[in-house]
Amino acid sequence: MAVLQFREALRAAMVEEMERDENIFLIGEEVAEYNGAYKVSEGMLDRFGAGRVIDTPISESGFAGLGVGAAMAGLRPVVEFMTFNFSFVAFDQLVNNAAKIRYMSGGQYAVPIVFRGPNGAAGQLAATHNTAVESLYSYFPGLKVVAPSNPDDAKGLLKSAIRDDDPVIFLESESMYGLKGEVSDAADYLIPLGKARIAREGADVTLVAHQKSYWRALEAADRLAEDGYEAEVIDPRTIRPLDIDAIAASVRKTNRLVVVDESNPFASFSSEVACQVQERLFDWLDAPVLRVTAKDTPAPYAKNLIEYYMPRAEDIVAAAKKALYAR
Amino acid sequence: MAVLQFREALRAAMVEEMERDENIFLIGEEVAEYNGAYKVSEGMLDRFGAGRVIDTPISESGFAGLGVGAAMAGLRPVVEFMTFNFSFVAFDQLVNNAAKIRYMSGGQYAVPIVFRGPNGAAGQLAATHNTAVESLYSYFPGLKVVAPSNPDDAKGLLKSAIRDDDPVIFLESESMYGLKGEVSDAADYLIPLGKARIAREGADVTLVAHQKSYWRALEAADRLAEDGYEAEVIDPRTIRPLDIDAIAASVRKTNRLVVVDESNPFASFSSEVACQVQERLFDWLDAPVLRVTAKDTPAPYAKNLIEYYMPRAEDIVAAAKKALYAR
Amino acid sequence: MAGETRKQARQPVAEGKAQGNGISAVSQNGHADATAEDGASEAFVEYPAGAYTHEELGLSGDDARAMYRNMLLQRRFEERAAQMYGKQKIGGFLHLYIGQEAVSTGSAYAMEIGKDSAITAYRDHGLGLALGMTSNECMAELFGKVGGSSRGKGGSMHYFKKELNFYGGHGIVGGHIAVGAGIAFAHKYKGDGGVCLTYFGDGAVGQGSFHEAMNLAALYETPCVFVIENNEYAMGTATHRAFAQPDFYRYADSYGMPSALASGMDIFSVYKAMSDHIAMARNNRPSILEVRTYRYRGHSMSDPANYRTREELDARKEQDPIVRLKGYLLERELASNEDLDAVDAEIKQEVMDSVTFSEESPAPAISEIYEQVYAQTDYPFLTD
Amino acid sequence: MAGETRKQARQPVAEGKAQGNGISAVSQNGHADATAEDGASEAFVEYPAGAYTHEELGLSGDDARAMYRNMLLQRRFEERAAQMYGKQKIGGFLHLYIGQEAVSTGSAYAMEIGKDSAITAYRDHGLGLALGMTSNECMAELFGKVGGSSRGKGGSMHYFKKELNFYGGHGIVGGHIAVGAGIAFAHKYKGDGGVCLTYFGDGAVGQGSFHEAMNLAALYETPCVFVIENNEYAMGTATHRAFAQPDFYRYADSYGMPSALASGMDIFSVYKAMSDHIAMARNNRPSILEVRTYRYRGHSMSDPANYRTREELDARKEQDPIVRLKGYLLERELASNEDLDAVDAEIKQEVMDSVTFSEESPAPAISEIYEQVYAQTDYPFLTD
Ligand SMILES: Cc1ncc(C[n+]2csc(CCOP(=O)(O)OP(=O)(O)O)c2C)c(N)n1
Ligand SMILES: Cc1ncc(C[n+]2csc(CCOP(=O)(O)OP(=O)(O)O)c2C)c(N)n1
Ligand SMILES: [Mg+2]
Ligand SMILES: [Mg+2]
Repeated sequence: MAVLQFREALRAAMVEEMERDENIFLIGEEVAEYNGAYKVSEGMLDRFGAGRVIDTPISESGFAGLGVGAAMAGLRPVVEFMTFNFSFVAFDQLVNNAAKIRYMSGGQYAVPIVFRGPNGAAGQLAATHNTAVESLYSYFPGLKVVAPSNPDDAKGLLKSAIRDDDPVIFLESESMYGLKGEVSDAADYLIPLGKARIAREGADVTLVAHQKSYWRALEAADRLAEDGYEAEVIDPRTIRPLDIDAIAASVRKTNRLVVVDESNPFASFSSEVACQVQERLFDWLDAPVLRVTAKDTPAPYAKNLIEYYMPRAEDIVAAAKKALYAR
Repeated sequence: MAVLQFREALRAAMVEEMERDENIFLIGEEVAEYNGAYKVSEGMLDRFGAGRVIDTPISESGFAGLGVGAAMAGLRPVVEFMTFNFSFVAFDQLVNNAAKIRYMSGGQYAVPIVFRGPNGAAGQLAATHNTAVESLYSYFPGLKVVAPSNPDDAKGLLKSAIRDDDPVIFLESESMYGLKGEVSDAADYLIPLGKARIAREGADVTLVAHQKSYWRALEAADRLAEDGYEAEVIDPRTIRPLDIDAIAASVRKTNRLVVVDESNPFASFSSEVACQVQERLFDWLDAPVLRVTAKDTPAPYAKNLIEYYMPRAEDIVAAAKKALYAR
Repeated sequence: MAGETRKQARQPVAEGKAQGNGISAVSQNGHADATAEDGASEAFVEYPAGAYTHEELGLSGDDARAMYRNMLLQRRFEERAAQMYGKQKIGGFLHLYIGQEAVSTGSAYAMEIGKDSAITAYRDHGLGLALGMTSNECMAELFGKVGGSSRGKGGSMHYFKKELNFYGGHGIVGGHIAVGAGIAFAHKYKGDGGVCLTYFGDGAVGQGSFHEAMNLAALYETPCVFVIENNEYAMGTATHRAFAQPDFYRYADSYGMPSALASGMDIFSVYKAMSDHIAMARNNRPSILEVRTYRYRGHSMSDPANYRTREELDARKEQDPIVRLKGYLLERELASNEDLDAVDAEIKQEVMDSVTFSEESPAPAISEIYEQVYAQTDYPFLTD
Repeated sequence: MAGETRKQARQPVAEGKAQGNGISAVSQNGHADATAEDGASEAFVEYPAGAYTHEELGLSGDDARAMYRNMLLQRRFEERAAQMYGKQKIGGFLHLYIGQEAVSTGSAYAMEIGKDSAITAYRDHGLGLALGMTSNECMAELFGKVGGSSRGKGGSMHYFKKELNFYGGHGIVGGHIAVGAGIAFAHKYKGDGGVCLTYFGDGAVGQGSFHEAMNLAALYETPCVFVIENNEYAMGTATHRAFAQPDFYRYADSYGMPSALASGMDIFSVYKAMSDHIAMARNNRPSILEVRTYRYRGHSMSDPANYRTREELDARKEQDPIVRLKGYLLERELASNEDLDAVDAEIKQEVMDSVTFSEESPAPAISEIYEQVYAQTDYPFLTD
């Protein structure tokens, strides 16, 4: 086990996979000569050369489409969006081409491609640079959506995503790239997509949270423990397919669920978890499924506003207590 | 009251509004000389001239952005997408510019624009031409999303949408353009956005359904009545803001809810309704909120597959009976 | 290069210049002549109709006859498909390629099928058949049957054939152009010597994705030929109503690419132009080839095509590429009328057999809805 | 038109051609000279640095001094903002415009503020101040305070000022170009005689939305000037690494638009070019104006700018547009050193005052999160 930053874990995953399979290449804005806008790909140009670590113009739709074509033709592109906010100019490529070509071709063409980059808020960047995209992409059958919250998962899941024969939207976080954690250095460290991780056990209330929200949930769990409530924290890790079985097993134990997600609330990941859980576990729930999300507004710039805007540990504590009918 | 086709009702709304306010114009592919791909704008070029009924190249991102700029500058554009599937190449314009400029400018600039066109499936068009978009656009605060299911609502809601100072995504349906219905010819027929309509009263189970699904729900209600169950059918009409109060009032009466929607299921409108209802009415529900949606796959072409793929009356009946614990 | 015409910037248009048997590559619908009058652009190559003989191009009589058969198959196939659409055996949209067959066939003979790749938009029956898809799998796909090339999942707009390196069949205008650049990118990456031909309509040039793909292809020097099938209309919109500057081959300047103009009414023009452009692509020099062609039918089955006159249509039909090649074969005594009638009869039978095949092919099982969504075979779908 | 240079296609570049005091409009970073060597394009106009005097342009001494003040205000404002960023008074991204001030100021003096409109990308402080936004509202916006132009909702990338017809401040590269075309469209629709200036960086040319907007503007003959602020880099990517053909003014050919090249190092070049292009726009003739400029700072505060050499940066700083205008004012005795020092002192005070103003301006109330999302005042937000 080595202690790596999140970005280093991602890089390790890419480097290992690229050394294993020369059909893998990395393409995106500033990934090569600049060493990555957030230094995820630092050193990779030197290691693999300009033929496999490729800078692009600011043409997200163009290079996402190029990636889809290359994937259909047998390569395994890793396409970096500088942030996923910019994937919206390439939206059609992801949701129509990457997601549907296998189906429309009757299974003739696979699209083994990973689109990766930072997702969601990163402080005071205002409304266009703070969108959490997991709800949007997970709407589309044909895509898989992965959103790890620690370096170890990041490595194991990215390696699996790169090997996966389906298109994967792989969500990282600007403000988590520096986060350090133990990372397995097992030879072939693969974490399967679609499996949640129980991060903390507890019998009183279940918290489901990924990426930044996951850390807020852990914080909230600590605070709840001070008050005598044991929260079980589940990190779904993969949004699509969702490991609803793991969540359901936990809720069968706690009978209470709070979903934490920095997405906006409407028609989102949190709505989906609530919907599935109330359907499956109607008789097991002792309280409605509650959610803590970003506010139902665009993201503001001002420091005090954006801090209040995002899910905070105190909001999670409050929601959990509400679910527990505690004070 | 006149009997009009859905498309005629939409046209009447546009014509009346354009005669009232010369800042309104219609722009899109084939809207002028071709009289509309689906003949919604038939005759409007002759009536208003090429300055106000404007054909575009196939440049959805360009003309959507042009509309946003014109709206900021005081005009009131109605932008037609030939179908909303094609709005995905303009996604950024809708979700970043239209939705967020008011907020980012601290309220200085309004964006009074309507994006309208057919939504969702229209038979055997295969995967890229069958996407229901309400879940995606309603995710974004700053947008309003309207989805009428009959000609009368179409007229009253479109007139309101055009007069609204906020950006509105107005969803129609290819396969419903020919649908006929009584349409008010009141001088200024405005139906407020954000208000649901109770289409059929009943005390046993609530069905929430819009657009095509609404008609399937009515059909299902008839069949349920044959078996002695009275379904209350609610047409939300507006997706964002959602008239959750009307839905809640109904569920307080029936204690059972089935949401019908041709969207794919994950992180969708139906998830949202289920989530909100279980949260608000936890103690009122006698059964989990169930949903009937398109399948969790891309849309297939083959006739038998696409028919099975879409929500059918029999699926709704089955879900309602399940909610009723009937047989 | 036989018969080609190098133009100089600002060179005036010679009125009535000799162009084989008089059929111009130049549109009759508001386009400027290939040599732009307002002081144009890079030198570019024009491949006019009627300028080439099969011998000059190194083609045998057998080749010429095979090309004829190839074009005629597309024509007869689509005529029958239109009829089946009327009988509601086929659903959704049906976009016919009739009139444009020289583009697909000319390309198919210029490329190395299996080594090279091709990708196009939704008007894809012609290219699919030209590349070697069978009438059976094509017709059955329209019928939505398991015998179809995509097992009935894709329909008319989504033909794909992996063995032929045919990458579809795409319904979003402009959405597949960058995909084509990516396929070419893969050829270069793998060093397999292949090139990718990417076809799209004049309308697709309005999409920003066209320009992004051009720049990427030029920047990465990928082995691409971008073929603009300029049939003068995008649905009901004539090119000059959609473009401030509708001479598309000139757009290549912005990307430092070579470009050319070919006549889609003469298969030899297309063949020659494609051969030259493919040769450039093999040297990693991407290019634009604008082919001036024409579709005889409406945009799709529901389009009455009121935006053009009967006269315009009739005039273009007189330039029909199949009729032209037939005349050529007869004139050169490469085939007799009887030979050609026999070919037609044979093709008609083939197409009729494909209808029978499609009728008999089973509809997909309902469970197939959940197949081929993911490579993962145990994907946990949300079902009720 | 005084001092302009009409080029002919293929005319060779005159080596060492007279260009005022020797500062070329042409990039030193891999760009071809304005007259492309590979047989270029439409005739276009070049506005070299040093070719104009204020009198020739019809400007008074007062005008020239006001321009100087206007540029210097931007410079001092941003220097202070950078300092405040270091003190964490400002969050998020901060993109400085330092070095490019002649573009904003030259434009502001060529347009009719209030009648005409302007829209730009996220590097927007300079243009905002040039148009007449106050230091107070600009600084307070960076501080995220209610005294800010957007009440703290927008931050550095999202300056807007409706009274000035300043339409922002936009963060998605290329996303505002069509919006600019739409604003121009509205000017024409309303017949108010205004034009819209749309500014964006060289990087934005890589977006398809640029091309879509050009075609739409040209097709609808909207009163637009599209100003490409070519500062040679998009983040760390030099233009020649991102574009197969990096002479952006040549892209105008594809849309039948006029285009020109101006030097962003000389405010008179910009002023003259903008004046000419605005005049064309008033006649509903949209155009592209490429301005060759340079940013001295990194892309944003976190960028060490290792992709360029110290020498390159120093060379460009020697062409500083503020220093140049200062020299001009002194040389022409339009101002004394003391005058200019007084201006600097006054500006520094103004900027310092804006810091105080911003410190004292309250943070927005938490309830403001829900304000200005919708025009509808009783919108039923999802809250908990
Ligand atoms: C992005 C997008 N916008 C609109 C459409 C609807 N549409 C389908 S075909 C077509 C016209 C395309 O014309 P062209 O590219 O010239 O091809 P042709 O039909 O002439 O072969 C349009 C507007 C679409 N499929 N995709
Ligand atoms: C669609 C999109 N992609 C990527 C980015 C990230 N990004 C912000 S600025 C920038 C460089 C833009 O360069 P240029 O247009 O030349 O403007 P300059 O910064 O030089 O003023 C990039 C890549 C973005 N904001 N939007
Ligand atoms: Mg066409
Ligand atoms: Mg730049």
